[in-house]
Amino acid sequence: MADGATPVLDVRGLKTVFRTRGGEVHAVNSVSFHLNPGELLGVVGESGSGKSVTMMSLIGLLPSPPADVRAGTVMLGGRDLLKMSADDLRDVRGAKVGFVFQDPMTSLNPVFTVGNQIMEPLIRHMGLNKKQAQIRAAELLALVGIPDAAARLKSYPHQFSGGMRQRVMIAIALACDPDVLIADEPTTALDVTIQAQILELVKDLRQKLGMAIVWITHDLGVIAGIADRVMVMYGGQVVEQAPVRELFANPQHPYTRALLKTIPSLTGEREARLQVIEGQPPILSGAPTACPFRARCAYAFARCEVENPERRAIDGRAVGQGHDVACHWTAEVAHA
Amino acid sequence: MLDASPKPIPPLVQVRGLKMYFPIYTGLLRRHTGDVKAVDGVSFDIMPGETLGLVGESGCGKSTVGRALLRLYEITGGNVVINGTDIATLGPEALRKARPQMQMVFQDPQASLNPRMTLADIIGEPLDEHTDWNSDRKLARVYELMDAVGLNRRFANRFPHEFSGGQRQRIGIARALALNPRFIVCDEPIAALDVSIQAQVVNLLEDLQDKLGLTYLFISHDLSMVRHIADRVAVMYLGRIAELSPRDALYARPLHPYAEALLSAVPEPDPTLARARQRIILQGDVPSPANPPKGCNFCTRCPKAFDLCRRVKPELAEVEPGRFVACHLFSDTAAAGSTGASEAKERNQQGVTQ
Amino acid sequence: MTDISHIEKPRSQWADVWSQFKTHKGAVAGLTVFVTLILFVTIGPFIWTVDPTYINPNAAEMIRTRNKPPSWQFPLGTDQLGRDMLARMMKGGQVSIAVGLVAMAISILLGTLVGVMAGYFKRLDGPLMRLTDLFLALPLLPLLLVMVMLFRDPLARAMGPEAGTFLLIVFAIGVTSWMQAARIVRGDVLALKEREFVLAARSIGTPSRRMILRHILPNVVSPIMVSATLGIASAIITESALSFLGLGFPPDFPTWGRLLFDGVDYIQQYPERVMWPGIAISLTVLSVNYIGDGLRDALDPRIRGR
Amino acid sequence: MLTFTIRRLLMAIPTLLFISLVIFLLVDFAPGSPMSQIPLTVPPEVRLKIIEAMGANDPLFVRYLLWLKQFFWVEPLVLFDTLFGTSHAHGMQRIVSWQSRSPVMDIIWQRLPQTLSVVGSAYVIGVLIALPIGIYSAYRQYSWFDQLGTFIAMIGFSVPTFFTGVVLILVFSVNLGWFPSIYDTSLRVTDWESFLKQVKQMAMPVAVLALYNAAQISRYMRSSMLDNLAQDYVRTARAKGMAERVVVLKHVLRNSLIPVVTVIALGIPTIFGGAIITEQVFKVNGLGALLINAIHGSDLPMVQTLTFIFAVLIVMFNLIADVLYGMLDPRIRYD
Amino acid sequence: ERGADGNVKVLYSQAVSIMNAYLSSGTKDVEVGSLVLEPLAGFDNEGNVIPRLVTEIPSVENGGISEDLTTITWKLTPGLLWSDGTPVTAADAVFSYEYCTHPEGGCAQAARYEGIEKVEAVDELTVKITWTAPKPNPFTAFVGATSPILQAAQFANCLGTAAPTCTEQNFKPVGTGPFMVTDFKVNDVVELAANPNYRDAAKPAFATMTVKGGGDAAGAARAVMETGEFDYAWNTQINPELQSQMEAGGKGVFVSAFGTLVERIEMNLTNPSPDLPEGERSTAKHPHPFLSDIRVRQALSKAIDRNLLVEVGYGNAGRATCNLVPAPALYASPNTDCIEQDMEGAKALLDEAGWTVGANGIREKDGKPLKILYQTSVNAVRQDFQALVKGWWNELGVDVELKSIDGGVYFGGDPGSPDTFQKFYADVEMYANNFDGTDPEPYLAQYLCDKAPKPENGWQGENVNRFCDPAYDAMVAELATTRDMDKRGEIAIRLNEMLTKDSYVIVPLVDRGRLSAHSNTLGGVVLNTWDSELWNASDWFRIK
Ligand SMILES: Nc1ncnc2c1ncn2[C@@H]1O[C@H](COP(=O)(O)OP(=O)(O)OP(=O)(O)O)[C@@H](O)[C@H]1O
Ligand SMILES: Nc1ncnc2c1ncn2[C@@H]1O[C@H](COP(=O)(O)OP(=O)(O)OP(=O)(O)O)[C@@H](O)[C@H]1O
Ligand SMILES: [Mg+2]
Ligand SMILES: [Mg+2]
Repeated sequence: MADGATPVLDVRGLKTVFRTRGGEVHAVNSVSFHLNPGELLGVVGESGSGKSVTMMSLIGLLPSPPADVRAGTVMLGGRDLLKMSADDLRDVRGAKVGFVFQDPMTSLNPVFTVGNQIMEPLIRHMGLNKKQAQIRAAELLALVGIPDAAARLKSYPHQFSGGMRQRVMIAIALACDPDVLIADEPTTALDVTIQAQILELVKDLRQKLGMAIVWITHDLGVIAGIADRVMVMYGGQVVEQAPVRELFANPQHPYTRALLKTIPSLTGEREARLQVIEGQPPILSGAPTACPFRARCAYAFARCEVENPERRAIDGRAVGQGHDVACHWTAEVAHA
Repeated sequence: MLDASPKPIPPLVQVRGLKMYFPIYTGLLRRHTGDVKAVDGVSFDIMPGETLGLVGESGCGKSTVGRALLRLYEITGGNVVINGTDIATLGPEALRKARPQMQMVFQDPQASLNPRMTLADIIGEPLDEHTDWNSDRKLARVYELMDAVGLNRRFANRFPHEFSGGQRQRIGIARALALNPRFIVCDEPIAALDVSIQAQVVNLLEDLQDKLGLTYLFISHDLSMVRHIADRVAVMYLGRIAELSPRDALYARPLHPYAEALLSAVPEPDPTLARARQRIILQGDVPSPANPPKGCNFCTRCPKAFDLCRRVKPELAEVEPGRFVACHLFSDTAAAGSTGASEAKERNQQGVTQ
Repeated sequence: MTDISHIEKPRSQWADVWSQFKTHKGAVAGLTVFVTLILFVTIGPFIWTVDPTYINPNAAEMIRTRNKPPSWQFPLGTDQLGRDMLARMMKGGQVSIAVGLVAMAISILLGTLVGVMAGYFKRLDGPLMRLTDLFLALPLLPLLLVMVMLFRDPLARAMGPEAGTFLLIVFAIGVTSWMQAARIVRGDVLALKEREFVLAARSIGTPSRRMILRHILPNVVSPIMVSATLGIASAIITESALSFLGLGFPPDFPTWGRLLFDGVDYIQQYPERVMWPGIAISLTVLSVNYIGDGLRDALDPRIRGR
Repeated sequence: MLTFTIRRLLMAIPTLLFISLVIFLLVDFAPGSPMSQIPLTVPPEVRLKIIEAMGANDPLFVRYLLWLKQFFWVEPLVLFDTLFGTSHAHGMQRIVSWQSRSPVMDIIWQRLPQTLSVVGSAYVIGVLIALPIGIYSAYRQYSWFDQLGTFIAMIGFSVPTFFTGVVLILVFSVNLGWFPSIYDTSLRVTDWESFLKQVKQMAMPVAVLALYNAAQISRYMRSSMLDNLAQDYVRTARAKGMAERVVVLKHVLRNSLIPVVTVIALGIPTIFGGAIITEQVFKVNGLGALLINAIHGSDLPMVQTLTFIFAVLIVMFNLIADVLYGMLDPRIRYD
Repeated sequence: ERGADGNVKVLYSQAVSIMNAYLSSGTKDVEVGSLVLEPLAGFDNEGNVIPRLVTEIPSVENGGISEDLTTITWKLTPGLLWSDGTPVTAADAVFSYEYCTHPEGGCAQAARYEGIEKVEAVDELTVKITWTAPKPNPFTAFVGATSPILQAAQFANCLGTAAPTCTEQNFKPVGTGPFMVTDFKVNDVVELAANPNYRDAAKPAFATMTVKGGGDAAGAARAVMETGEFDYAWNTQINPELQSQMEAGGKGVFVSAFGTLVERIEMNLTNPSPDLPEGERSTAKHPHPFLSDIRVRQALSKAIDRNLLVEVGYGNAGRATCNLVPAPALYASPNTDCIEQDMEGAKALLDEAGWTVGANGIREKDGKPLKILYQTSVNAVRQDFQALVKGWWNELGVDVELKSIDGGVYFGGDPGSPDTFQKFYADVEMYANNFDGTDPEPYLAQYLCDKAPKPENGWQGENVNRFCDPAYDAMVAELATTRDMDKRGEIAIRLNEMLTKDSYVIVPLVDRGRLSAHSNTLGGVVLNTWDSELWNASDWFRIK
């Protein structure tokens, strides 16, 4: 987490476009971020803001066509994932980068046993034989907190509850001790008690395994509970980035502010009305020439219409290291 | 029920001993060998204009309660009186006639809209069913409804997939409002939406309640949202109500151990507080509703369970004014609560009048 | 928002479907070919006014015009009795396309009806599926013979021999070919029935009839479309088999299937005689297939507009 | 699963009895008589005698009950006798064909080998070609391979076998002389040479039928693959770093095969139905030819027995398809 | 030398279902059966009776036939053996008679034994048949492939109802013919081997014979003429052009011969209108509205160009004819007046009959259009004929509707079906018929008044036109008792003309020959239309 440490994952200027019949959709626009060893980076943002697409672009999981990763570098362990051959990339997936997908219900193959699915990457990447893989798979399943793990290896996904399936997904992602774990809204579909179980589990695992994690969610409560650093996305771009306490204490971007206000609190005063962000999410067709949030922004002014704001550090440290934001208003008006 | 006023207004919705079993058939002759006891004896009232929150773990029977209330399922037992008519026993045609006063907003806005119908068709469908208006008048009403839920009239020709999740949920709400219902079951209307859109939908529901005097059953597992919208909250566990309390009382001091665990599991959107929070993490999995444990449903996971819990099923009883709990921890305090008795009496009365 | 006048009224869905359909290259090509074929068989006879059953009564003349290769006088040649192949192809196409379309429609209608009923009403499922088994097991030929025996004369009397035969044939083909569609549709309906929007419609009080029409049917068009495309091909071929059994149109009445069948006898001497009907049938099937593809996409609002 | 199977089997009995009755009524009701193939030179009195001797004049229900008894009691006994050398069925009347005056079952047994070898191998080959084609065209949807596949499948579907068969004969038998145009059913495969001969004579009928089968099944395979390729678990498999081969041929294929296998299973009864036209074109004389001949000759016992066996197979394979579905897809439980 | 030429392969487009001609009269069964089972005497290709198992043909001159024509005595060749080595005796012949005339046996050839009072074995080798009445043509029983001799020993237990259960016997009969069955696959293939006990030690030249069945005429012709897989193909009725093209290939030849098969149009003399109540349609109750007028019938006949029909449909295997009985010469009328097409004459006849051309070119009378329903069975040639005839009749101003019916239904005689040729629910219909052997008497007797199919007799009967002329009936009776051959010929010719030239009730079109194909390497083939086509298979040999 220290500033000087080399990040395990460093993404620069990532651009992903979908070619569709109705024209191009610029889902990810010049997204840059990094992930330090052992760190948990929370990613929040409206639905459709490009969180999932960004992460899937990193390791080439988007189907092409229609997706096209146009530009950027993704450095992992000194190599650029985007320039790798398909075969090399396959060696990275699952081994160096683990991925937990948004929907636990459909992300497991229904016709293979859970054990089989956990063993696959073990055999592929770690060169274990079947026996060893089985033992290891049982360990992993136990690790994610499924009781009687060895016996449950023979179960099929549909025999597990949603929470258990999500834990199986996590076990698969963890199988080869990856350097980076990308978890895409792993708890959105689950109810609070199970979500709580998984959050506990992740905390535990981080302590035990020390891996770096990217955690996508739109539940700010979850972010507050587990993230070290937060990245806020809007309209295919990173609009703000800061350590977690800093972000909650001192949100800069109008979208972040609005977002934080929308959450009803469990404690404290009960508002008469919830805050909302009025207006529609932006349509991501064409390369952005203006701030994507301008139409819904209470502070928007002329410049927002003509220029897409750059990310800019506001605490003196380099962009990406401390607190930075992409907003003309914070840059010009609020700090003028 | 909340305030003991001298002349109590009758509740709009009265549910007594609602049971919904999904039968399990096995064997050579498809004999009926068991039931999924999705809802197993649930009773509550909802006052006109009130919002009752219904929370609980996934699979505990929340949706089933909601659907059984509207007779989308043929219920196994108990009765449901809405605005004076017993929904559970109506014939098909009478039921159809009764539909307009009770409507539902569904859990998954995408799934509950027919992908091949336009917005105007979807919102207009109830009108087609229950009115003989001409198309202009229907269209006018559709536009009116769209205005009411904040959908641009230009969207009338669009298909569901062309909307964002929040907008889709608005379509669902507009459809539910079309016939001026008095009572709406909102089955997790916000679960599938992101935060800012959740807020929009909740605000909309509240506005409509103010304007039209609606009564809601608000099903959710988002406890902070329930706190925001509900007047009273029922906590369900495995087909039964564990606790039914006024909102503030519940959030301030949950009585049932399950309610307590549930509340503690809600993530706190404040990093400082979040780290300091002590969560009660429940162990084990939810038992199968086909084979619920003997005694208290919650005894297998309850941190405070004792011997009695594994033997005797606790009944829902009023332990404090307006607070009902089904837990042996409180049984001595409210051995035979007055409300429990009155409930029983009411049930009898209904039995007579029917 | 009081001023609604400038807001367009809900548009007809078909305009949307059409505009989407137009963007599907294969579908447009298919439609073009299909329309051309239709024009060929309907408008064609008005331009090329030769009688398809005309045989020169003068024996010497007739002998000279038998089995002619394509020429200016006979653009597609003549058959063994000196009948003009072009005229026969046009006349035959009218029948074949009509039989193909109508028989397919009947079989799809029946299949969909049975499939939807079986899938939607639990009580009907068992009986209807057994019925499907029964129809699959029934020997087709006796069934057709019985139908012809029972209905040919009454129909012919009621509607005239040609219309009667047409009705009988399309009905016979339809009644014996719906089973596949029924099975597929049933499977889809079973899944659809569990979808939430069906429940939503129930909560509004939609009765079963409208539930099926409005919510179930539009969502099973895709498998129906596939069966329909395949159905046209088999209907055209089956028609020729029927006339071969004497169950079809009067024997001098050309249809593509029969021209193909008759042509096979002459395949060695005059291969073009099988080519014309063969190409026509294949073109019809292919074009319908592509139209079906396009229509399926166009009918699906989720794909539309993308 | 076992109870499910047994229950379905029990339920199949009344169904099949009903089907047999319907078939019987239908075949009996159909116009045409066993006399149609007797030359017109035979005078009517003699015809009447012949019909009486066949028993074709008995009341309908007597004939039906007799058939039931023969099918469900006598024929199994005969089978038992031949297997174990006993003679329980001695003196009992078997189901006898009106055309050839010989036991229907014997003829069916005689026909089975050629039908199974020709139509059966055409089915197997059709499936074997169809699967890879379907898989690849789905994997490369809208590629030229896929387009070509669609084109050929549609042509294969729309061109009738009486045409393709004759074309093959003209090309390969008449012009090239590679294959015989007439199937020799008495050929016994005893050595390499006769095996080669067998392969040669099967080549053309099998090709014709396989094309037709492949056209259909490849369509099913393709659409099933397309459905599954878009599923989330495919992405999971890729995210695990699995090779494309594994992703497609293990994860996707296994799921896609579930519906296709049932389609294939449901198609198997049609093998026993034979391929009427192809059998005729190549003179294979399998069950298809037997049935059509019997129908033309109004050979009621033969038609009834063949059709009923066919019905049994349909009901059985329906069940097998369901059971297979349950076995292949762990999510489906029948109890 | 017997067995020297190896295997010969014969293709029948209809497959053989049984070897016993008594249980099936299907031509294919009778013919292939004749390779094994033989009658006492047969017919040669000119229709003469030739001895097979007997020493000579009985006649009045040689005393074999009694003067009063009531008995005929056959003398078996001494020393004849069955293929199993046992001797052939007169008892076998007697048994064969009993077999076929058993009341419950359903013998398909019972007609061959009609009018027999008794058959007795005078001694081991002498068979004597006694007729109930004088029999001018005694060559029905035991003559020709349709009444062969069965081995009494083999079929002893197969009498009456047991007949169909004798599968083994019916499939592999013991016979006296040149071949015996080694393997029999129903409706598929018959494998035969030379009979070791055949009476001519040098024959047959082939050691084995394969008779394959199935397919169609074109395929059969192709297998002989183009691919050379088979040596002989039966009934290769294909279009004349294809015939010549195949023949040009040089692998084989088509052979044809003419018998008595005549393709004809039959006129319905009763009203088939569907408006009549069921049970009265096509019955004598209602005469045909216009076909009962001979001028109409004659006009229809005149409009037909029979030579063209032959050219289109049969080529060398057909010839135009105006007669119902085209052969043998003794019985064939010289009448040829219909051969020439006479369109003008036909029109004149219709004009004369009061049928005037109406507005749309269709003739009418009393406001009723002249509309004909013309039915036949499904068959490519017949459909071409229908089209051609329709063209000519249209030219006359007659509206024609064509109908084709599946052969199984058309010829099936199912009284429940409206589409049988006997019911004749049409104005005119077309089919071909012939007679067995050389004597047309029973054939001509088909047109007696009481042989008309009607509801009372379950629509059975051969007089499908419902022709009824007392003079005709009287003359048939006369024929039955006439012994003098020339006189018989005269009467037969009269009868034939009464049906055709005089009344146009039957409009003969084409005298259809048999057309078969054999490869150039097969020698000794002589086509015979009076008996089995394979009648001289014992003489076939391989041309090296
Ligand atoms: N296959 C595709 N074709 C076209 N557009 C796509 C496709 N997949 C995603 N998009 C678009 O890319 C944008 C980003 O989507 P993404 O899934 O990354 O959102 P997200 O931030 O993960 O949202 P959520 O919170 O709902 O998961 C969206 O506008 C979406 O419409
Ligand atoms: N149609 C049905 N047949 C059989 N069992 C059913 C059916 N519908 C629901 N159940 C069972 O009833 C129980 C309660 O289901 P219900 O949908 O009411 O849960 P829920 O509380 O709404 O959960 P969630 O929060 O996941 O929506 C579950 O165990 C479920 O499996
Ligand atoms: Mg996402
Ligand atoms: Mg629910």
